[in-house]
Amino acid sequence: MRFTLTLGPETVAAEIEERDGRYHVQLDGERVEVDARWSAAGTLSLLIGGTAYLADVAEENGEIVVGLGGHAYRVRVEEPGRRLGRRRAGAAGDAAQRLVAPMPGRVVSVHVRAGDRVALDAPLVVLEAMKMENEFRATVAGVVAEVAVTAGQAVNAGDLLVVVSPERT
Amino acid sequence: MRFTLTLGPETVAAEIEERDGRYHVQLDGERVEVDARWSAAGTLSLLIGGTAYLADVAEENGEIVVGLGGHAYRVRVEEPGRRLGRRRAGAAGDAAQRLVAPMPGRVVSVHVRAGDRVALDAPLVVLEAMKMENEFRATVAGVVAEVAVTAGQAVNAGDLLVVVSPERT
Amino acid sequence: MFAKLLVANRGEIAVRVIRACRDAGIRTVAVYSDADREALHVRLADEAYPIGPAPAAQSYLAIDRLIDVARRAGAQAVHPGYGFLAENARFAEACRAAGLTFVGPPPEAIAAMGDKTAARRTAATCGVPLVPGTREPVGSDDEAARAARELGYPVMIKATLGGGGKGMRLVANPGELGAALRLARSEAASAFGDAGVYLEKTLAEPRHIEIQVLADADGHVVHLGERECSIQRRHQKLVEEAPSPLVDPPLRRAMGEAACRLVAAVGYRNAGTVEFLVDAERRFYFLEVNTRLQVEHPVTELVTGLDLVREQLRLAAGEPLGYTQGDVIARGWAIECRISAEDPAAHFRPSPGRITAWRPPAGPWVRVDAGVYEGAEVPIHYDPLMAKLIVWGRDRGDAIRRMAGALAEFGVAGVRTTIPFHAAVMVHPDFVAGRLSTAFVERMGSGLVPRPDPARARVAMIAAALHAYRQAGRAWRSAVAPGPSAWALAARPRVPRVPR
Amino acid sequence: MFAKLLVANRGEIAVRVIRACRDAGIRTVAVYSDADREALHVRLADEAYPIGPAPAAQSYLAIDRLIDVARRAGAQAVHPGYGFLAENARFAEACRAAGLTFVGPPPEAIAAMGDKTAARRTAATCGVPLVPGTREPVGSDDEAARAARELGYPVMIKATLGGGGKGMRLVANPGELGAALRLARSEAASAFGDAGVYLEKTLAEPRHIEIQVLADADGHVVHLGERECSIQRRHQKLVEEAPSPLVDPPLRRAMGEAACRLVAAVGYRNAGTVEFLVDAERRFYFLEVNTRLQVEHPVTELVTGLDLVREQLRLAAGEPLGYTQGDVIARGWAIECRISAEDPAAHFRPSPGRITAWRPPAGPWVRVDAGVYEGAEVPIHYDPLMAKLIVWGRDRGDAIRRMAGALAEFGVAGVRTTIPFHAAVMVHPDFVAGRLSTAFVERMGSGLVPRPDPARARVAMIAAALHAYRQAGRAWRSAVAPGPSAWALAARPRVPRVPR
Repeated sequence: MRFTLTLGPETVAAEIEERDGRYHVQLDGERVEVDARWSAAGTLSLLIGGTAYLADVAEENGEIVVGLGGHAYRVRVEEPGRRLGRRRAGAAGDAAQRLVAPMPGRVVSVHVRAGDRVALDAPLVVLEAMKMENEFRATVAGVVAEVAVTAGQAVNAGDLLVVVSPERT
Repeated sequence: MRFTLTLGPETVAAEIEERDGRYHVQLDGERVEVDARWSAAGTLSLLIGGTAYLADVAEENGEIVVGLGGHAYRVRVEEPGRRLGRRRAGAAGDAAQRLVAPMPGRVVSVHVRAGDRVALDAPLVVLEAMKMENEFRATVAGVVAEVAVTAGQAVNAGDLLVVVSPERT
Repeated sequence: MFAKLLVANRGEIAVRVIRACRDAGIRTVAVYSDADREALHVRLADEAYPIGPAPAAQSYLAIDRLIDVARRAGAQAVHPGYGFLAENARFAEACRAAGLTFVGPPPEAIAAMGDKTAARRTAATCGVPLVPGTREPVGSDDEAARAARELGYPVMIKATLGGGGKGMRLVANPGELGAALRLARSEAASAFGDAGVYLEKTLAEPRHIEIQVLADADGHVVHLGERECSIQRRHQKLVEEAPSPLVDPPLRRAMGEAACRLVAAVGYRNAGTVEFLVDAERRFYFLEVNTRLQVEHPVTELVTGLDLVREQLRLAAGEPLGYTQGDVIARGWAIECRISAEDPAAHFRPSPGRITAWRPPAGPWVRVDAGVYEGAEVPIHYDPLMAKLIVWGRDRGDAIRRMAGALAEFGVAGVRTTIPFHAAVMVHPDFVAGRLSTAFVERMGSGLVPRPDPARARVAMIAAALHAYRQAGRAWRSAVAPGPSAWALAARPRVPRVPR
Repeated sequence: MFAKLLVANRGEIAVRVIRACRDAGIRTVAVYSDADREALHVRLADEAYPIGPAPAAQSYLAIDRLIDVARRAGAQAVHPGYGFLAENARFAEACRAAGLTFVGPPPEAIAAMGDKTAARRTAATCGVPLVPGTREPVGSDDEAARAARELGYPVMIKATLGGGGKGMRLVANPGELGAALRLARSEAASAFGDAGVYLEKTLAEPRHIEIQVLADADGHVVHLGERECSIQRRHQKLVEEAPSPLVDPPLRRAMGEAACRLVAAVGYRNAGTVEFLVDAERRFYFLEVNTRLQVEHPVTELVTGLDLVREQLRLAAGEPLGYTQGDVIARGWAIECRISAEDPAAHFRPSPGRITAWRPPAGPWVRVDAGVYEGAEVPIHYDPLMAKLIVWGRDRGDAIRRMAGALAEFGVAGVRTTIPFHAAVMVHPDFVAGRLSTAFVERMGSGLVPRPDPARARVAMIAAALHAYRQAGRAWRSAVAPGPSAWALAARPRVPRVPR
C-alpha cells in the first residue's frame, strides 16, 4: 500500500507491506523493517532496527497526530493522486483565518483594528479562560477584515473574534 | 428490568429502572438511588446515598466478577425463571471435579490415589509453575475416580490431573 | 483528630488532601460541579456530593452550598486546598459560624495578610525589609504618577487584595501609566471585588524565594526553609525547588527568622508561606504572605520529611507542633514541574479535552500528584494543572537528571502538555548552573519553545503510515475520533477516509 | 561510566535498572522472550532485541544469546537484576571473557558465596556466628541421620547451591528424614544442577534480618543497615521493612560489622546482602550471602537516600565509594509489599492473564516499582511479581498507615492479586506491634486470608445488576470476555445472555 506523508515542510512517498507479522516500510526508497504492536488504548510500540519507540497515534482534524518523546507530530497522509487528510479549517495556508473563541471566556485585549496589516504570528486577541490569559495570533499574513469583539467583553465558545484575509502576493 | 442475584450463599431479587440518568435499584424490596458512570476501560464509579465506590466489572466463566475494595465478588445474575449465568465446569456443586493443569508445569506431588475418599478442600496435587508450587484442592467431597499423573511429570496446559466424583448423600 | 472532613476543592490538591486524611484515619467528603462527576477526587473520596453547575462561581466558590454539604454529611472540618476559597476570610468565618474547623489560619489572619498594603505595613513594623513602594493604595492617577516618579521607573502596579498575578501590570515609562492603572484597576475589581492598587519599584531580574512556616495554637512557630520559584511565566510558577541554589545557611536563617517574626505578629496559625524577592546582592524583600497550602509544598516535604497536609490537619485539630526549629533538618534536593494541559509550542494556550493516554513516570524518588487519570476529561472551566511531577535527589544535579528522565518517561496523549517545556528547562545551561531569575522564561524566549527532534520526525511518519495502513484494513467505524475537544469547536474534526 | 548497558532481565527489576541507567546517562539495551515483546521493560529501554522462546532456559537463561546481543548492540556492561543469571558465576565469567563489565561481584566471589557450605566455613573463619549445622554436604542417609540426631529435631535440609527456598525441607522427626532428603536432593538437582544438601538446626520462630553491604574496588566496605523480611510464605518474602523493629544500635553495629568482615574476606565488590536469622534473645546467625541486588532493596534506599542501582553502576565502573560508614544515616521507616498475580484466597495460586485495570496508588512517599501496565499480560512462564509497593514514613506507625492507605487505593482487575493479603497484614495486631517471625504467616493461617467486607457485598450485587442491565441494552457483541486467561482453559468462559 502506498501513501504520501507530509510533516511540516517535508513530503515523502511511503510504501508498506506486511509479511510474517512485520512491516516492511519504504520511505523515499529507503527500506526499514518495523516490529509494531498496538495496545488497546492506541499506543504503538515500535522496534526499528533494535531501537524502541513508544508512540500515541490519534486522528485529529484530518491529520494523524503522533505523540512521540513529548512532542506531537502532525502528519498528513494521502494516497497518490488523492488527498486523504483534510486541512484544518482556518489553519495556515491560503484560506482566511476566522478566529473563534474555543471556550467561554473574557476578552482581555484586542491588538488589531480592521484594516490593519498583520504579519504571520502577530498577536490578535488575548482571551482569559481557564484562569489563564491566552494569546491568539495570526496564522496567515494579511489584512484584518473584521474585529468582532472589544476588550472586556464576555464571549461564548464559537463566537467570532477576528477575521484575517490572506495577503495575495 | 428484574434480576435474581446470587453471591455466595445469598440470593436476592433485584429490579432496575433508569430515570433521568440515574438508576433506581430495588434489592429485596429496599430502594436505593444510584449515580453510576462507566469509564471506557470498564471501571464503574458509583455514588449511593453519597458514598463513593469504584468497581471493576467483568464477565468470567458465566459470572459477573466485581472487583471492589481489593476483593473479587462473583455474582450470578439470572432473570426469574431462567438462569442466565452458567456455572463453571468442575466447580463446587453436584458435578464431578475434573482437575486439569491450568498452565504448563511440573507435578511436584500427588496426594491422592484412585479410590481415596476426599473431603471438600482436601489437597489433591501440587503443580510447580511460575516459580511457585501451587496446591490444587478438592472442590467437591467425594471419591477419587482417576489420577492421571505422577510426581515429577511435566504437564501441558489442559492436561487432566485428577477426577473426583461427588459423594451422593 | 476529626472523624470526617470536607475537601472544598477539586483536581490534584483535592486528591492530595484526601490521601492525607485517609492516612490519618479521617473520612473524606468530596464536592463536585457538574463538570467533575467523573473527576479523580470523586473516585477517591469516601463520599461525594454535587454542588452546582460547572462555573466555579456557582459551585466551588459557593460558600453556602459548601457549608450546607459539610453540615448534612456530618463533617467536622473543611480543607480549602489552594485557589478558590482558600484565602477568603468570609469562607473561614462561615466555617467557624457553622461550627466547622477551617484547616488554615483564623479569618483575622487571612484578612490581615490578604490586604497587601496592610501586610506591607505589618512587615515594616516587624523589621522585615520591603520592596520600596507605596504603603497605601494609590488614589488619583496624579498621586500614582508622583509616587512612580519617586520610586523610579519601571514600577509594578499591584492589586491591594491581589494574588496569582491578577491586577498586576509592569509600567516601563510615565506614558504607559494611565492605561496600565485603568486595566489593573478593572482586573482587580473583577477578580477581588476591590479596585484598589498600589505601586512597587521593580527589581532587576529578582529571584522569587519563599519561606514555609508552621504555627500552632500556642504560638510556637517554625520555618521549614525556603523554596525557589523563579521559573515563572506571567507570574505563574512553572518550576519550583528546595532548597534554593542561591541561599546559604546565614541567608536561610535571616529569611526564616523574618518570616517567623511576621506571622507571629499577626497571630498566625497553621501553614503559611512568606514570599520574598531576592536581588543579585542577596538582599531579600517581603512580597506577600500566602495564607494557605502552596501548590509547590511537595518540594519542602521531600527535603524535610514532613507531610505538610498532615501537619495542617494536626495543627487545625489543636495539636502542638511537637518539635522546634532545631529538629527541622533538610536532606537532599527536590524539584517540582507543573504539568498543565497547555501547549508550550503555542504560547501556553490551554489544551482542554479527553486524556486518551496517561502514563506517568515512576520509580525511586519520583512522585506524581495528579488530579486526572487515563480517560478523564480536562474541563475548560478550571485551571489547566493536571499533575505535579516532583523528584528528589541527593544533590541538585542528581535531582535535575532524575527530573529529566521522569519527563522523558511521561506519556500523555489527547491534550498538549507542558512536559516538553520542562524538558527544555532541565537541560538549559542557566538552569543547570542555578542562574535563575523571574525573567528566566521571558529572557530565554524561543530557546524554551520545545523543538521536536528531527530524527524522530521520520519515526512519526512511519507511525502515521502504519496507522493509516491499519485503519484501511479495518471496517470503517462511524466514530474514530476521540471524545470532543473544546478546541475542536473552532474547526470540526474531519476523519480521513482511507479506502482499501 | 558506561555509554551502553544490557539489562539481562525482565519485569519490574529490568524497568528499575533502565530508569537508573537513564538518570545516569547510560543507554539501555533490553532483551525479551517471545512472551515479552509487549512488556514494560521493552517499552522503556532505548533498544530491545529478541532472545528466544518463552521458557527461560531458552531466553533469559541463555548465556550465549545474551552475550551475543550485548556484543552486537555495542553494550559495555551487563546488569543481571535478580533471579535468572544474577548469581551464576559462569555468566559473570562469560561477560568478563567477552570484555563486558558484569554489574555485580567478581565470578570468584559469586562462586565462593554460592556454595552454601563453603560460605558457612568462611563465615566461621571470620567469627560470624552460624546456625548450628553440618559444615559439609551430607553424604549417605545414615550420615544425615547421625548429624540430625546431634543437632536435634526439627532440622532443615538445604541445597548446597540453594536459594529462593528451592531444595529446602523442614524435617520434624527422624521418620520423615529419608523421604525429605530424596525430595530435597531431586529439587536441588533440577534447580541448581547439583544434588548436594546439608543440614541446619531449626530455630524456634526466628526473624529474618539481612544487612545490605557495598564494596568498592579498593576494598572499602560499608553497610547500609538492616532489612527485616520475616513475613514470608514458603520461604518467599512477602513484606519487608527497614529498619527492623527488633534491631537497636548495638545489634545493628554488631550485625553490620560481621557482614562487612565476611564480604571483605572473600574480596567482594559491588552490592551484596548478608542474611541472618535472629532468635528471641537477639542472637544472630549467618544464613547466606546474596551476591546481587535484592528484590527488597528499595526499603534501604528510602531510609538511606542512596540509589542502590546507581551505586552498583558506579562501583562496577570502578568509581570509589566516596563515603564512609559514618556518612550513612538512616531516616524514618520504609515498608515494601510485593504485589503478585496470585490469589491469596486460594492458597496463593498464580493468576496469570491480561491486566484489564491497573490503578497504582500515588502521592507523597508512595513508590510503585512495576513491571506491568494496564492492558499488559502477566505471562504464565515467569515469577508472578507484578510490582512492589514501597512507602516511607517518619516512624513505623506512619509507614504502616500510609501502606494501608496505598493498598486501599490500588485497583487491579483481570488478575487476582496479593493486595488484600497485605491489607490484612497491615492491620494485624502482631504486625503493628512489630512481633514478627518467619512463622508469622503460617501461624496466622486463615486470619490472613482476606475476608471480603460483607457491607460491600450488597454494592457488588448492585454493580453486577447494573452491568447486566447495561449489557442488555446494547447490541450484543461477539466477544465480550476479556483476553484469554490461562486459568480459563480449564473451563471455557460462557457469557450470560441477558435478553431485553
